[in-house]
Amino acid sequence: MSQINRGAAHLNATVLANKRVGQYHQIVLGIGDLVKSCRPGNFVAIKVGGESSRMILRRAFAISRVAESASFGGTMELIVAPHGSGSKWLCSQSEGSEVDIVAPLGTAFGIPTSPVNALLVGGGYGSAPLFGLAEVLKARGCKVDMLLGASTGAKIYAPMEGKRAVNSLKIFTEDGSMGELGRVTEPIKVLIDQKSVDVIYSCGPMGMLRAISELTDDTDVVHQCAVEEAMACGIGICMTCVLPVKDDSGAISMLRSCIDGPVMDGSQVQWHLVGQVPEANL
Amino acid sequence: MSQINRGAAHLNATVLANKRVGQYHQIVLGIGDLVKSCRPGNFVAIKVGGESSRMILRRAFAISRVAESASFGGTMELIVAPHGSGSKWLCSQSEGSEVDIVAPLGTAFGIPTSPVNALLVGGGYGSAPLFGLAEVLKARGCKVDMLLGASTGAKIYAPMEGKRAVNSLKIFTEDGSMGELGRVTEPIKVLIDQKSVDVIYSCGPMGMLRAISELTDDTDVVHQCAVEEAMACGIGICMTCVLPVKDDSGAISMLRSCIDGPVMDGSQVQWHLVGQVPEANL
Amino acid sequence: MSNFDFSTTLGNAFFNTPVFTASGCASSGKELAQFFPLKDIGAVVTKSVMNKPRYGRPTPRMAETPSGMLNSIGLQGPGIEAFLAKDIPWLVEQNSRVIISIAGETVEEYATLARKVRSVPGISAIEVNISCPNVENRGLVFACDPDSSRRVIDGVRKTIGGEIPIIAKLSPDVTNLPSIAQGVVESGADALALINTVLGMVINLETMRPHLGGKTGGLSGPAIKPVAVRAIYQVHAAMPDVPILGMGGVSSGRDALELILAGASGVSVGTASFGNPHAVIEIQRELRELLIAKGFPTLKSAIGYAHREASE
Amino acid sequence: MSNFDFSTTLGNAFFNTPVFTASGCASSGKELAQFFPLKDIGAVVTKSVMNKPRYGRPTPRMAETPSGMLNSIGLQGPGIEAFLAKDIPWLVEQNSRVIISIAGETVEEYATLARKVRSVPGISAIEVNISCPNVENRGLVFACDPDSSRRVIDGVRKTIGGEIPIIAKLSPDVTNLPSIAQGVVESGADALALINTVLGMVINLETMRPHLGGKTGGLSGPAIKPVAVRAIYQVHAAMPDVPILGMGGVSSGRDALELILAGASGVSVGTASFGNPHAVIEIQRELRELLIAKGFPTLKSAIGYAHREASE
Ligand SMILES: Cc1cc2nc3c(=O)[nH]c(=O)nc-3n(C[C@H](O)[C@H](O)[C@H](O)COP(=O)(O)OP(=O)(O)OC[C@H]3O[C@@H](n4cnc5c(N)ncnc54)[C@H](O)[C@@H]3O)c2cc1C
Ligand SMILES: Cc1cc2nc3c(=O)[nH]c(=O)nc-3n(C[C@H](O)[C@H](O)[C@H](O)COP(=O)(O)OP(=O)(O)OC[C@H]3O[C@@H](n4cnc5c(N)ncnc54)[C@H](O)[C@@H]3O)c2cc1C
Ligand SMILES: Cc1cc2nc3c(=O)[nH]c(=O)nc-3n(C[C@H](O)[C@H](O)[C@H](O)COP(=O)(O)O)c2cc1C
Ligand SMILES: Cc1cc2nc3c(=O)[nH]c(=O)nc-3n(C[C@H](O)[C@H](O)[C@H](O)COP(=O)(O)O)c2cc1C
Ligand code: FES
Ligand code: FES
Repeated sequence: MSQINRGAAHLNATVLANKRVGQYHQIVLGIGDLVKSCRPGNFVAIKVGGESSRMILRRAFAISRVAESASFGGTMELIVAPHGSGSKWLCSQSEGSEVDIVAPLGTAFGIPTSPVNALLVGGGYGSAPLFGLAEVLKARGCKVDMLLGASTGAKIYAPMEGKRAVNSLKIFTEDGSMGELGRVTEPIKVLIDQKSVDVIYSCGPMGMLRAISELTDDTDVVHQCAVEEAMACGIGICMTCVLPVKDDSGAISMLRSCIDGPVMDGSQVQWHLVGQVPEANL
Repeated sequence: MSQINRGAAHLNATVLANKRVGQYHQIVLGIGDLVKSCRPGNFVAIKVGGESSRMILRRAFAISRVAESASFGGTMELIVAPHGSGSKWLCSQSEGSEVDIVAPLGTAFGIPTSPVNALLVGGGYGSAPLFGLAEVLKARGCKVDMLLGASTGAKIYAPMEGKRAVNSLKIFTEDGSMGELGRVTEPIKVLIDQKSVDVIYSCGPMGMLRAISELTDDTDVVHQCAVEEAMACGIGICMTCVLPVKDDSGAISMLRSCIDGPVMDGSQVQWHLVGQVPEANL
Repeated sequence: MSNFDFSTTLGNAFFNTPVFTASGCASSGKELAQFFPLKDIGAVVTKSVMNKPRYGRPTPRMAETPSGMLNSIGLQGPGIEAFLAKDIPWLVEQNSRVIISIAGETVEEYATLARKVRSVPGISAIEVNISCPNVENRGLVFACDPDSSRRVIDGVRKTIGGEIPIIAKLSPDVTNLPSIAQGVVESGADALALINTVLGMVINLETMRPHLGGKTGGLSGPAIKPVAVRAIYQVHAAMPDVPILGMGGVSSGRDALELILAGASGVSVGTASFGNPHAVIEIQRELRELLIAKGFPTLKSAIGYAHREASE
Repeated sequence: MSNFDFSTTLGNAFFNTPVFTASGCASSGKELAQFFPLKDIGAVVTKSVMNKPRYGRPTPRMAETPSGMLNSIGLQGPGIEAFLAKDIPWLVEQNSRVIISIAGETVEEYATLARKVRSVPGISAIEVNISCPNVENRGLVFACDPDSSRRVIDGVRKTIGGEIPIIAKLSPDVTNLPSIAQGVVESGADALALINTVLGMVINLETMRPHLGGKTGGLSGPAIKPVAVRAIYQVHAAMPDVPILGMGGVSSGRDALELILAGASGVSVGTASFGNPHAVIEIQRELRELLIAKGFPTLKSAIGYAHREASE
C-alpha cells in the first residue's frame, strides 16, 4: 500500500492573482518553499466557502505549474473551472485573500530518464498540469507533442508561454469553434500506428483516459493518465476515491486515486470495472 | 391575534456604509421607499453568511433610524454587535455589497398624542432605536430624558447627533469606565418617585426590561419595552419567539414577540413565567 | 411550456401544483400571504391543531444547528374550535387549498378532531401528525409504535368516512419505516407525509445544559434532506401506489425534484420559509422550470423516476 | 493549567487524552501521521476490519450534503490477517494507543475476529461495529435488532475474556436506542460508541438516479451533531455508569465539549479530518483549553455535566 505524498503540508496560501482565461480562472497562490515538493501531476486540496460554510469537504485541483520568483517567492498556478458552489467560491476569491490548502498531494507523472517521444493529451482543464510537465520533459531532451480537446473553444486552456515548451500543439473541439473539429482521440491512433510516440501523458475526463488506454492496449506505448475521482479527503483516509487497478500479479485492488493516483498506469486501470465491484475473488 | 407588519417587504439592500463605533458596527443600508413604512421599534431580519452558508436563519436587528437623502435615497441604520458568526458576517460586509432583508417587522413604540415626560432607557446596543424614537417624541413636544447603561464604556452607543434630540442623557457603566458607576435601573426609581416621568421606553437585555417593569408596577407610569427573544423566522410563522403576556381580561397567552412585539407593554409581560409554561388553565 | 401539467393528487384530492407549506412552518397562512398569494401554491398545510388550546413548550424553543435547526414548540395552538372558527374561513376566502393537520394525545382525541374537521367545507385533505416528538406524552410518540399508529389512523378513518383523504405523517426516528407505513396504509391512510423532524439536542455552552426548554427538539432543514430522500425512496419502493407528500430540508427547486424523483407526489416546504419568506413560491417556480428543462411532459411522469432502471 | 487532568477511561482502558480518530476516518493512521504525531492524541480507532479482504461498494462512494456527507464504502479492507500483520505493528511502533474496530457478517465472524485480535499486544480496546448500514447483508443491520446485537457482543465477550474492553458501536437509526444499549451492556459491552452514521440518500440530478453506487449511504458530519448529542444524552441518562465514546459531527473543541457534557467519556473525530487533516489534534487542544476556561478541574468532572440540575 502506498503512502501519502511525503511533501504534503497543510497551510494558508495567499491568492496572488486570479484572472479569467476563457471559461476558466487562472489562480496563482503564494506557497513559499512548498514549491520544492511539487511535481507535475500532483494536486492540491483546497478548503472552500469560508467560515460557516455548509461545504465541509475540500476541492481537488491539479497543480498547473509552480515557479519561484524574487518578488513572490514560490507560487503555484491552478486552472479552475467554475463548476459548482465550491469551485465558484474559489474563482471569486480576490487577490490578497487567504485560502487553506493541503499540497502537494498524490503521485506525479513519471519522467523518463532518457529522451523519448512524448505525447501529452489534455481534455478541458486537464491541459493545466501538462504545460509544467512539458517543460520538465523538454529539459530532459524529449520530443513533446500536445493534443488538446474540449467541447468548445472557450474550454481549451493553452497559454502562450506554454506553447513554447512543446514541439507541436494541436487543438480539437467538438463544435469546431477552435482548432480542428473532432476529438483528441482520433489522431492518437495514427500517431501510435506510425510508432512516433513512446509515452502518452493524459489528463482529462475519465472517458478520454479510457479511450486512450484502449488505443495503447496491446502496443508498447506507455500511458500515464491523471484520473479524476470524487474525493472526500484527498489524503488517503476515507476510501471514497478508489479505482479498480490490476497489479503485475494480475490481482485487482481498489486503489485510492488520491494517494496511489491521480497519475496511474492507464494499462492497469480496469476501466470496464469503474463504478462496479470486481468479482469477489480476492 | 395580531398580524404581520403591513409594510414588511423582502428585498435586497445595498450596504452604503459600515463603520466601527466602539464595540459595534454602524451599518447603513439603502432601502429606498421602504423607509416610509419604518417606525421606531421595528426591526429588520437579515440573511447572513452568503450563498452556501450553514446558517439557515435570519438575524434580527433593531432599526436604529431611517433617513431620506437626495444622494442615497431612503436609508436604514443598524447598530450591530459582532456576537456570533452571523452578526460577525454582517459586520464584515463591505460598502457596495448587497444583503437580503425583510423589513420593517414587528410592532413600533406607541407615540403619545399629547406631550408627556418620556424616559428612554437603553442597555448596550438597545440604545440604537431610542435615538430615532427621541426625535419623533421631541417633534411631538415631549420632554425626552435618556439613560444608557452597559457593562463597559465601549458598549455604550450614543452618537453625537443623537444627543441633540434629548433633553438630558446620563450614562452608567458597571465598571465605571464611562459615565457613572452602576446600573440604569437605580436612577429610574428616583425619577418615578419624583413623578417626573409619564412613559418609559426601554430596549436592552431582558433582565433590564424586567427590572424596569418591576419598578413601574403599581405606578401610573407606562412602560413600553422592546423585547429580544430568539427568533427563527421573524414573520410569525414558527412560534419560537413567544413570551407569556396577560391581556386585559387576565388571560395569559404565549404571544409571538416578532409580530406582537418586539415592543410590548411591560406591565403585561409575565416576566416570572419567561422560560416556563403557564399553568395549563387556558 | 405554459401547458405543462404540474398538477398532482393525494388520494382523491387534486392540486394544481405540487408544492405546499409544511405543517407548523406557515402558521395558518396569513403571514405568508404578505409575500405571495396563497392560492398560487399547491396547498397550505396548517399547523397541527389539538382539541384544546395549548401553551406548548417553554422557551428557548429553537436552536440553529449546522444547515438546520432544532425546534421544540410543543404544539402551541388555539385549539380546534377557535382554529376552525377563525383561521379556516379566512384561508377558504383566499381560494387557498387547505390541508388541516391534527395532533392528539390519545387515539380518541384524533377521532374527535377528525369529526370536527369532517364537516368543514373547503378542506382538501387531513394530515394526521402522529409523529411529533415534542408532545408531553411520556415522550411516547405514536408514530414510533406500529400498533398505536395503526389505531390512530383507524379511528380517524372510521370517523372521516371516505370524504376527505387522510395523509398520515410519520417520524423517521424508527427502525423500520416501511413497516410503520404499511400499517397505517392498511388502517386506511390514503397517503403518507414523510418526514417529520429528527430528534436532536443542543447543549448550550454558556449554561452547560440542554439549550431548549424542552431539552430535546426536532431537527429540520437542509441537514436532514438526505434522510428525507432515503425515507421517501424506501417507502415508495415498498408501496409504489401510495402517494407520498415529501418534506425535509427542501430549500430549492433542485431539492424538491430530488424528493419527487425519490417517490414524492408533492413536496412541503418547512424551515426554508423561515430563512426566505418567498421560499414556497420560488421553489415551486424552480421545480416547474427544472421539470420542463429535464424533458418531463408532466409532474406525474417524474414521480419515483429514480426507481427505474437506468436503461429504461 | 499544565497539570490539568485530561485523561479518561473506557472500561479498564486508560487514555491520556479523550480525543480519538473515528473508525473509517483515519484508515490505519499512517496518513494522518504526516500531520501530527499519533501518540499525541487519545487513540487511533482503526477502520473496521472484517475477516476476509473486501472490495467494498462500487463508486461513487460519496456525496457532499449540506454540512455533511454520505458515504458508502462498504467496509473495503485487507482482511484481519493482513491488517494485523502490517498496520498494527506500525501503529504500536509509533507509541499510539490503538482501538481496533471489527465488523462481521455473522455472529461467528465477530467472534473469530475477536479471537484474532485478543492475542495482539498493544491494543487498548476493541470497538465492535455492529451498526454499519452498508454491509451487503440483505440490508439487515445488527445494531437495529436488539437480539442480534446482543448475540454479537455476547460472542465477542466470551472470546475476549476480560482482557480488552469491548466498545459496542451503535446505530442511531433505531426506535429505541437506550434499549439496544441496555442489551449490549448486559451482554458484556464495557462501553458504547455513539453514533454511527444516519442512513441517507442523494439523488443525482444529472442521472436522476441515486447518486451513490450503493444507493443509500451513511450521513456524517456537522449535520448530524444534534442527533449525536441527543443519543449520548439519552443513553447516559439511562445508564450513567456506562462509558460512552461519543462521535458525530465533531469539528471543533466546542462540539467535543457538547458531547462530553451530554455524557461522553471520550470523543472520536471522523468526517472533520477530511476537511482538515489537523482536525483531531486541533480539537483536542481546543477542548482542553475550553475545559480549563470553564473551570473544570479534570476532564472527568465534565462528563455528563448537562444532566445535573442547574442549581447544582
Ligand atoms: C485529482 C483532481 C484534480 C482536479 N483538477 C482540476 C483542475 O485542475 N481544474 C478544475 O477546474 N477542476 C479540477 N478537478 C475537479 C474539481 O475538483 C471539481 O470541479 C470540484 O471539486 C467541484 O466542486 P464544486 O463545489 O464546484 O462542485 P459540486 O458539484 O457542488 O461539488 C460537490 C462535490 O462533488 C465533488 N466533485 C464534483 N465534481 C467533481 C469532479 N469533476 N471531480 C472530483 N470531484 C468532484 C466535489 O469535490 C464535492 O465534494 C479535479 C479533481 C480531481 C479529483
Ligand atoms: C428584535 C431583536 C432586535 C435585535 N436588535 C439588535 C441590534 O440592534 N443590534 C444587535 O447587535 N443585535 C440585536 N439583536 C440580537 C441579534 O439578533 C443577535 O445578536 C444575533 O442574532 C446573533 O446572531 P449570531 O449568528 O451572531 O450569533 P449566534 O449566537 O451564533 O446565533 C445563533 C442563533 O441564536 C440566535 N441568537 C443569538 N443571540 C441572540 C439574541 N441576543 N437575540 C436573539 N437571537 C439570538 C441567532 O439569531 C441565531 O439563530 C436583536 C435581536 C432581536 C430578536
Ligand atoms: C418550527 C417548526 C414547527 C413544526 N410544527 C409541526 C407541526 O405542528 N406539525 C407537524 O406535523 N410538523 C411540524 N413540523 C415539522 C415540519 O412540518 C416538517 O415535517 C419538518 O420540519 C421537515 O421539513 P423542513 O426541513 O422543510 O422543515 C414543524 C417544524 C418546525 C421547524
Ligand atoms: C468515509 C467513512 C467511513 C466510515 N467507516 C466506518 C467504519 O469502517 N466503521 C465504523 O464503525 N464507522 C465508520 N464510519 C462512521 C464514523 O466512524 C462515525 O461514527 C460517523 O462518521 C460519525 O462521526 P463524524 O460525523 O465525526 O464522521 C465511517 C464514516 C465515514 C464518513
Ligand atoms: S479521497 Fe479519501 S482516500 Fe482518497
Ligand atoms: S420568530 Fe417565528 S413566530 Fe416569531
